[in-house]
Amino acid sequence: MQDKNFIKPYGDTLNDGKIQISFTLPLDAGAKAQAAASQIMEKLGLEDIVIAQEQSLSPGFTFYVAYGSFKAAIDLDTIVVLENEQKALTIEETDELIKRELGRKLTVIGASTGTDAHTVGIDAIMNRKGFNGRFGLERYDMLITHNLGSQVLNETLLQKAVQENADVILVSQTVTQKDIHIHNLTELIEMAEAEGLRDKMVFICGGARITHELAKELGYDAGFGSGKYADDVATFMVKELIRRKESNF
Amino acid sequence: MQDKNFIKPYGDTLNDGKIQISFTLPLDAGAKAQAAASQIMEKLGLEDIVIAQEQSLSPGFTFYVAYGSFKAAIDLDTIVVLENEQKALTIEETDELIKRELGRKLTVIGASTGTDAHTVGIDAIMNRKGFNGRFGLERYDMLITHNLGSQVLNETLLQKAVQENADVILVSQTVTQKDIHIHNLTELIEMAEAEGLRDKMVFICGGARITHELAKELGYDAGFGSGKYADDVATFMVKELIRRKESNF
Amino acid sequence: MIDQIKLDENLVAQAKAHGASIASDVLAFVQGHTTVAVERTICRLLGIDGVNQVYAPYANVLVEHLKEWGLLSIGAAYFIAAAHLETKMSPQEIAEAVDQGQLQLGSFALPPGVTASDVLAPYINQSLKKIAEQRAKREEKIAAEPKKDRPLIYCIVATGNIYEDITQSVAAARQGADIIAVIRTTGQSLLDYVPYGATTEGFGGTYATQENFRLMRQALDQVGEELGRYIRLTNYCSGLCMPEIAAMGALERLDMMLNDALYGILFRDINMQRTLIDQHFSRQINAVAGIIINTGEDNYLTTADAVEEAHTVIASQILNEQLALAAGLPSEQMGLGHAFEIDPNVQGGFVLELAHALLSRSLFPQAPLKYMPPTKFMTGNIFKGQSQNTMFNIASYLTGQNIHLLGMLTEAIHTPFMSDRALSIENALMVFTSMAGLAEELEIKSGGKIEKRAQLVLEKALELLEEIDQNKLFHALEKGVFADISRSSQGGKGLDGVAKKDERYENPFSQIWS
Amino acid sequence: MIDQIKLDENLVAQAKAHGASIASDVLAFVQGHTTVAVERTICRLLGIDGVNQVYAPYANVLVEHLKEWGLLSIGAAYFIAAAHLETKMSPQEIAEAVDQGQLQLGSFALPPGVTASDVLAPYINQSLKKIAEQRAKREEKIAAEPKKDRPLIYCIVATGNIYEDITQSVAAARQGADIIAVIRTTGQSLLDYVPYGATTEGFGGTYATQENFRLMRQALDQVGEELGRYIRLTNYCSGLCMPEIAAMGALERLDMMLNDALYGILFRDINMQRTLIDQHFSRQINAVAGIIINTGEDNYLTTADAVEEAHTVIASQILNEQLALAAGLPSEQMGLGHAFEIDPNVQGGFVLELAHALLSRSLFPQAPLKYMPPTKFMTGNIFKGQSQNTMFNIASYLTGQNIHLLGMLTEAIHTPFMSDRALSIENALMVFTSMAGLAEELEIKSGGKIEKRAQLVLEKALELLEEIDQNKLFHALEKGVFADISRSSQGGKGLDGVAKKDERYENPFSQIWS
Ligand code: B12
Ligand code: B12
Ligand SMILES: Cc1ncc(COP(=O)(O)O)c(C=O)c1O
Ligand SMILES: Cc1ncc(COP(=O)(O)O)c(C=O)c1O
Repeated sequence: MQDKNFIKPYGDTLNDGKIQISFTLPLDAGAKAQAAASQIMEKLGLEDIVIAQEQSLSPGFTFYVAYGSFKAAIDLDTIVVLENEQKALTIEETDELIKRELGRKLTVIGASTGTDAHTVGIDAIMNRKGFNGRFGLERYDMLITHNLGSQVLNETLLQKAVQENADVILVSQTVTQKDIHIHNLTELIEMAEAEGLRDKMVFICGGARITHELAKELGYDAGFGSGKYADDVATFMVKELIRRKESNF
Repeated sequence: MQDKNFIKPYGDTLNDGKIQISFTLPLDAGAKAQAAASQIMEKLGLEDIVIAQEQSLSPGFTFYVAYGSFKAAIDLDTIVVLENEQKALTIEETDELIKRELGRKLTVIGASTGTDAHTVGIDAIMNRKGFNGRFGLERYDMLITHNLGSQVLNETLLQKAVQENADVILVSQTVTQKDIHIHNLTELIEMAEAEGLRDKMVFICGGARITHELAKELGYDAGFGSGKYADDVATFMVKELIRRKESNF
Repeated sequence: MIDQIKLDENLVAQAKAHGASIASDVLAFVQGHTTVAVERTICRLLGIDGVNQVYAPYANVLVEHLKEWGLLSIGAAYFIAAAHLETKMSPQEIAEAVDQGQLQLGSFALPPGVTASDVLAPYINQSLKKIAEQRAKREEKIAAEPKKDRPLIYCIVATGNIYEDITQSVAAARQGADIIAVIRTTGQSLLDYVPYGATTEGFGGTYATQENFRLMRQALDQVGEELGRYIRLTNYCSGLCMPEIAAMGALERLDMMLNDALYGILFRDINMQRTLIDQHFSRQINAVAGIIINTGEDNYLTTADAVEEAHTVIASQILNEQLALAAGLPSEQMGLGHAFEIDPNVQGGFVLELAHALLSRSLFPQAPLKYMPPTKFMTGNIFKGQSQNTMFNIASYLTGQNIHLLGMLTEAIHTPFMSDRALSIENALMVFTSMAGLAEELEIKSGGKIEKRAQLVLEKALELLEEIDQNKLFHALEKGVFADISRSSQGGKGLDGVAKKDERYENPFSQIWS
Repeated sequence: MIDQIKLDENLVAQAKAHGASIASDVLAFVQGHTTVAVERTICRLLGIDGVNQVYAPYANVLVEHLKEWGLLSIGAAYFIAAAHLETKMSPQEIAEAVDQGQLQLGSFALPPGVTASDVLAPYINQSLKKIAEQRAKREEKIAAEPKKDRPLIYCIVATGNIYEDITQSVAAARQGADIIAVIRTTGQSLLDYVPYGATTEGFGGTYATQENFRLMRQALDQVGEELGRYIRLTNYCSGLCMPEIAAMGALERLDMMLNDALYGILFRDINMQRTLIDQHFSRQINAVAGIIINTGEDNYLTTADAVEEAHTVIASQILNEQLALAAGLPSEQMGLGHAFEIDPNVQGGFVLELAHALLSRSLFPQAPLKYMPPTKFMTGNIFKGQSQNTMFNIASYLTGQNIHLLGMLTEAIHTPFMSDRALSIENALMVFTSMAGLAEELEIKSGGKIEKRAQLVLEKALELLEEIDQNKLFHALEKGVFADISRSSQGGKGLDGVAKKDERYENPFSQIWS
């Protein structure tokens, strides 16, 4: 634990490991449920367990707030920073890189797919004005962009991609309940594979609950969640296209 | 999981296992800290991990809010309800029981010990008016009570106990930081043992952060935390004294 | 008393007059048209229920049949009446026979002088009776419960599974919720049919089906009895089946319906002609059923800026009001929407929120306004979220709002867990209890920032309404005056379900309710 | 404008007159006595510092020596002066020599006509200069920082370890805290000496030591520079070493000190004679150092009921005010305490809170009032706690409080984690930002519940002060008028450290400051 590369959560003293937890048990409040709550804290691998609150939500359901200390530690040396976490290039740098390395404008097609009607996320990435002061892809000289909006069928998206000879596909998924985003995203990749498009284009997905790991698992080249902006995406896609071009020689 | 005696936390669907977590890492916000946060969630044995918020508290410290699903389940059949969780008797029932089984008034001495100046807890148990509408021990006909108040040295408490020929010692501990309560409570029991008093009296401790398990570990007969009142304590102590009397024959 | 604000009555009158003029334009268009949804609704109100072997609702089967044969513009009532007159089959039997290919409705015609209303009177009356009974039952239950001197707490459930929804709703009612809204699965609004039966597989919400309505109504009645309160039930009559859902809600005693004249156009890209026709009939149904509509102005502020676009909310409320009046829906049933969506980091934002809330309150004194919580500026920081919601609860309480949609601390994360809802209800009840009586003890500074802000927003709303009135609503929507979204009158979904009425056309229900 | 309330000026005048009369009684008693703590303070101000081999502070060694030899009533200054005159040893050298058993102070005496003040002038002036310099430095820094039109955010740190406290404090300052209070370890107030050096082992707080003060002051100055703000530092001059800590704070530039005339008596069972003598000298020191005192009326409401006992808070504020004035402490340095402690489930409780807060505000218009957050009705439900604190933040902001002690969502669980503090600061800043300007837009209904409640509480406070004035303060404390706690004038801790002043007695500092 003394090794500076091992860390634990911090409450008010280094390495105290303090974590706050809350959950509901499908049990009536009382001694039995409390004991179950403590067992859960133990199974989470916590010690110095404090059950701070027991509150009945309804007959059959009880809410707990608890604190505990995390016994394990995280070895920072085992952490690898992901490929999509590289420092973002500026718009000028990206345009410059495209000109130099790829020598032509790139075509990007984006949409919020399936039944998802949330557009703010994809607009944040694509629209000129961007989001949080970070400009969108429309502002790049070397990008040709098509934002198809929301509720776009995977089929329609791929059609459009073929038609425009797209280099990059951007998919936004915001609704994640019952894993509908996984269903939608998987369907798109499967269709792309079936049509032989998967390797011709860079597939990128994004949304508040999308992580890079998830995206990779689903067969995408990258995934971007909240706090990610157009420059992050542009940087990734351009580098990926350059990588592909180079590895083709 | 189908067995009705296995349970998991509940978010909005039975057995979804949802748990809310928050903690601070002693790291700057960013990709590395995020990865560490995810690792913590994994080490807690959670799946479907959502890191909902990353917020810098200060250089070197970052706060996370996260959700995950608890993989394990709790077997309700393994849960035993504790001895101090029995249904409380009424004042009349307790007085009656003392008369019948012990045949004399019992003497109870209570205090908030060490440097602890919190009296509301011990007063809630001892003072006539009680707390939350549950009357205190002073209201029992068959109890003689002495509430010594707060900041009472363990030494003073034991002296008084000997002097009054006490049957029951009640200790309140509210401040728990750096485990000062454990230190105080252990000291008392050790002193009592040294003076040969431990088995002559029932030792009970209480306070917001005291659990029965902790009390037993420290060598007390019982511990009572929040949501426990005079009738719970009275019921326990009388039954314990009867048990002792019977086992002495 | 704080829940009043002085407005320039002249401006108010002008704004409402423009609204009325826009609405009468829309009405003129609407009256000349029908849609597949309107026709399916007529089928349902004539008692056509159930689905065929491939799960197509018989109402759809019958109306598709008409459409296929180019008979939509004459309408379902006409053909059902004609077939009934000749075959003595009930509407249900007729629909089933059509499904089996045993009837071709085009082969029937009503004799001159005979109206569908006359022929179908028994079926019509049966529906009207059922709706009236449900309305009476609601009124009775509401009269029996204790009155509340505070906003009604409106909670959503959105598990996707009607049975889990019931568990959640019953728990919420016990915790103090007054109104339960079952959120719809994503995508349902684009379905051109209403799914059938109890459902357990929705995404971000649960299918609106008549059986789901019934199950939830039953569960809420039961817990309501236990609690001595009437728990109101809400669903969505919006999307491509708007009036059908209105009818289902009327039959199953829903108490409120999300129903906005423009929401589907803007947020679901539904064709504007289609929506405006559908909403008119929906509102007639809601009106007769005593159902409070909830309009969706809050949605504008999730994409547009709540300070800059505050006047679009007001303009839209006036439009919704005037269109509702045109459909016979009284002010007492107008849950006009607005929202607490100013960035909490805006200096003095709360002062503006109060001004906006009071403006809505004062413009529609009879209307049970629906006030929406912060959503856009909610983050994954659930603790901060809890205090954003406290501020919202306070604004709502102080300004005398009626339908208080509860903010959830986990808004930016997931559809509510049971505990999220419980914590939010606790938050609101604590504010309402602790602040009880506060509004009476405070007064708004006369001529101060709050009054001035309200006046300014009203002026801008008036300008916008003037512009819409001049250019007509269709054109204004094409220009994108609301929520930064523009839609074409020929684009969007569902335009092929619109038909110009033939002179033989009859809608027996609309006739009664107009 | 909401932060004003009409009060019956006549009642106010009467209440204050009773307070003044009680205070002058106390003063008469105080002036005839000294205590070991006062004498140790004089030692410290004469430059006696450090600890001996068994860690006893030299100030204690010297004063114990006097006490042992029955010389306490003549006072430390007298003997130090006498010894100095004869030996030319500095006060520090004298103390060390006493510790070594090399000096017996009783053997020294001042020649007639020679005062300790004269003899010790260089040492006295050195302390006075240092204190004046620290005060000037504070004033300069405060003048340079941007003015804030809102309560100052006051956060506690309580890790028990000064170095962790610094980490926490610096983080809190960056998050927006204006004032850092280092909470003291439980039990320190009952120690009859001040521990020495940097400490890392406290319980529920950190030892107050001069070195800890210095370390924290340094850290806060540093982060303050970085942020362009002055971060104020607070500690506790209460308990058996009250005036010593006041002196240490004056030397190390603390900005505020918890210092209440009655707190130690009621909550630590410290003898009332001892406390009242000690507080007087403490306040003289605080006064000259420009340190704001924080009184502890909030504590009453943690045991007594906040609605029923609201008047005890007011009565005690007036007592604290009058005793402070008697010690030369101006209103601008009176952080009189009150608290938001009404059960959030009380119907209309917030309205009462506003009345109470406005009453304090209006009674002491110049005083930088210290407003304490909900603690008693905080629970393990940290989410509810967050909204209780939001309501408190609002009450504080609207009524124009000055020193805003931040409520922690984990109040009922543990001393604050770094994240608890950050979430609480975020909560307060959000309220202050979003509600900016609101108070100016609202007015209190004249003759309404708020005014009436304030009037009632004031009347009851007046009654209580009348009673105390009649019976004298000692007797009233024996009767238990505050916080349901009664204390005997001969009981409690520290009485044996009190001595009646001999005619030779001198306190050079008190003389200058009186
Ligand atoms: C605004 C909003 C709406 C608006 C949408 C308007 C519009 N035109 O987009 C309206 C009111 C219409 C709406 C409706 C609904 N909503 Co909504 N809505 C929100 C809200 C408040 C904000 C979302 C948002 O705009 N965020 C801001 C953007 C910028 O963030 P973002 O999307 O995460 O995007 C960033 C990154 O993720 C990334 N990114 C996003 N996409 C992409 C794509 C690519 C390629 C890349 C590289 C990056 C990227 O970059 C962006 C910038 O950093 C959230 C709650 C919240 N506060 O988060 C709920 C929320 C998203 N909605 C929700 C739901 C359930 C719905 C409905 C389904 C409810 C219903 N049943 O009716 C409907 C939608 C129906 C449908 N068919 O989809 C849920 C989703 C729950 C879940 N996880 O499943 C949320 C979380 C609310 C909740 N707690 O219930 N909603
Ligand atoms: C009131 C209060 C005070 C009052 C106490 C007045 C008094 N006469 O008691 C005052 C203002 C003086 C005070 C001071 C301090 N306090 Co305090 N205080 C509280 C507060 C707000 C409420 C505690 C309370 O009265 N609870 C109500 C009673 C009824 O509950 P209870 O004690 O849990 O008792 C119940 C059960 O536990 C049980 N029980 C209790 N004792 C016993 C004994 C027996 C035998 C049995 C059977 C049962 C039993 O029965 C009771 C009824 O169910 C809490 C925060 C909170 N909201 O909980 C902080 C709190 C307890 N205080 C705290 C601290 C740190 C202090 C100080 C040390 C701060 C300081 N450094 O100056 C000082 C105390 C110094 C000292 N020497 O002790 C911390 C403790 C943190 C920790 N876990 O270590 C808390 C949690 C606040 C915080 N978050 O920092 N405090
Ligand atoms: C007025 C209105 N209608 C409908 C909906 C729901 O959307 P959908 O009709 O797509 O289910 C909303 C969503 O908030 C709404 O505000
Ligand atoms: C006025 C006052 N003094 C002192 C204290 C701290 O207690 P102690 O002096 O025991 O450290 C408090 C606690 O809140 C207080 O309010």
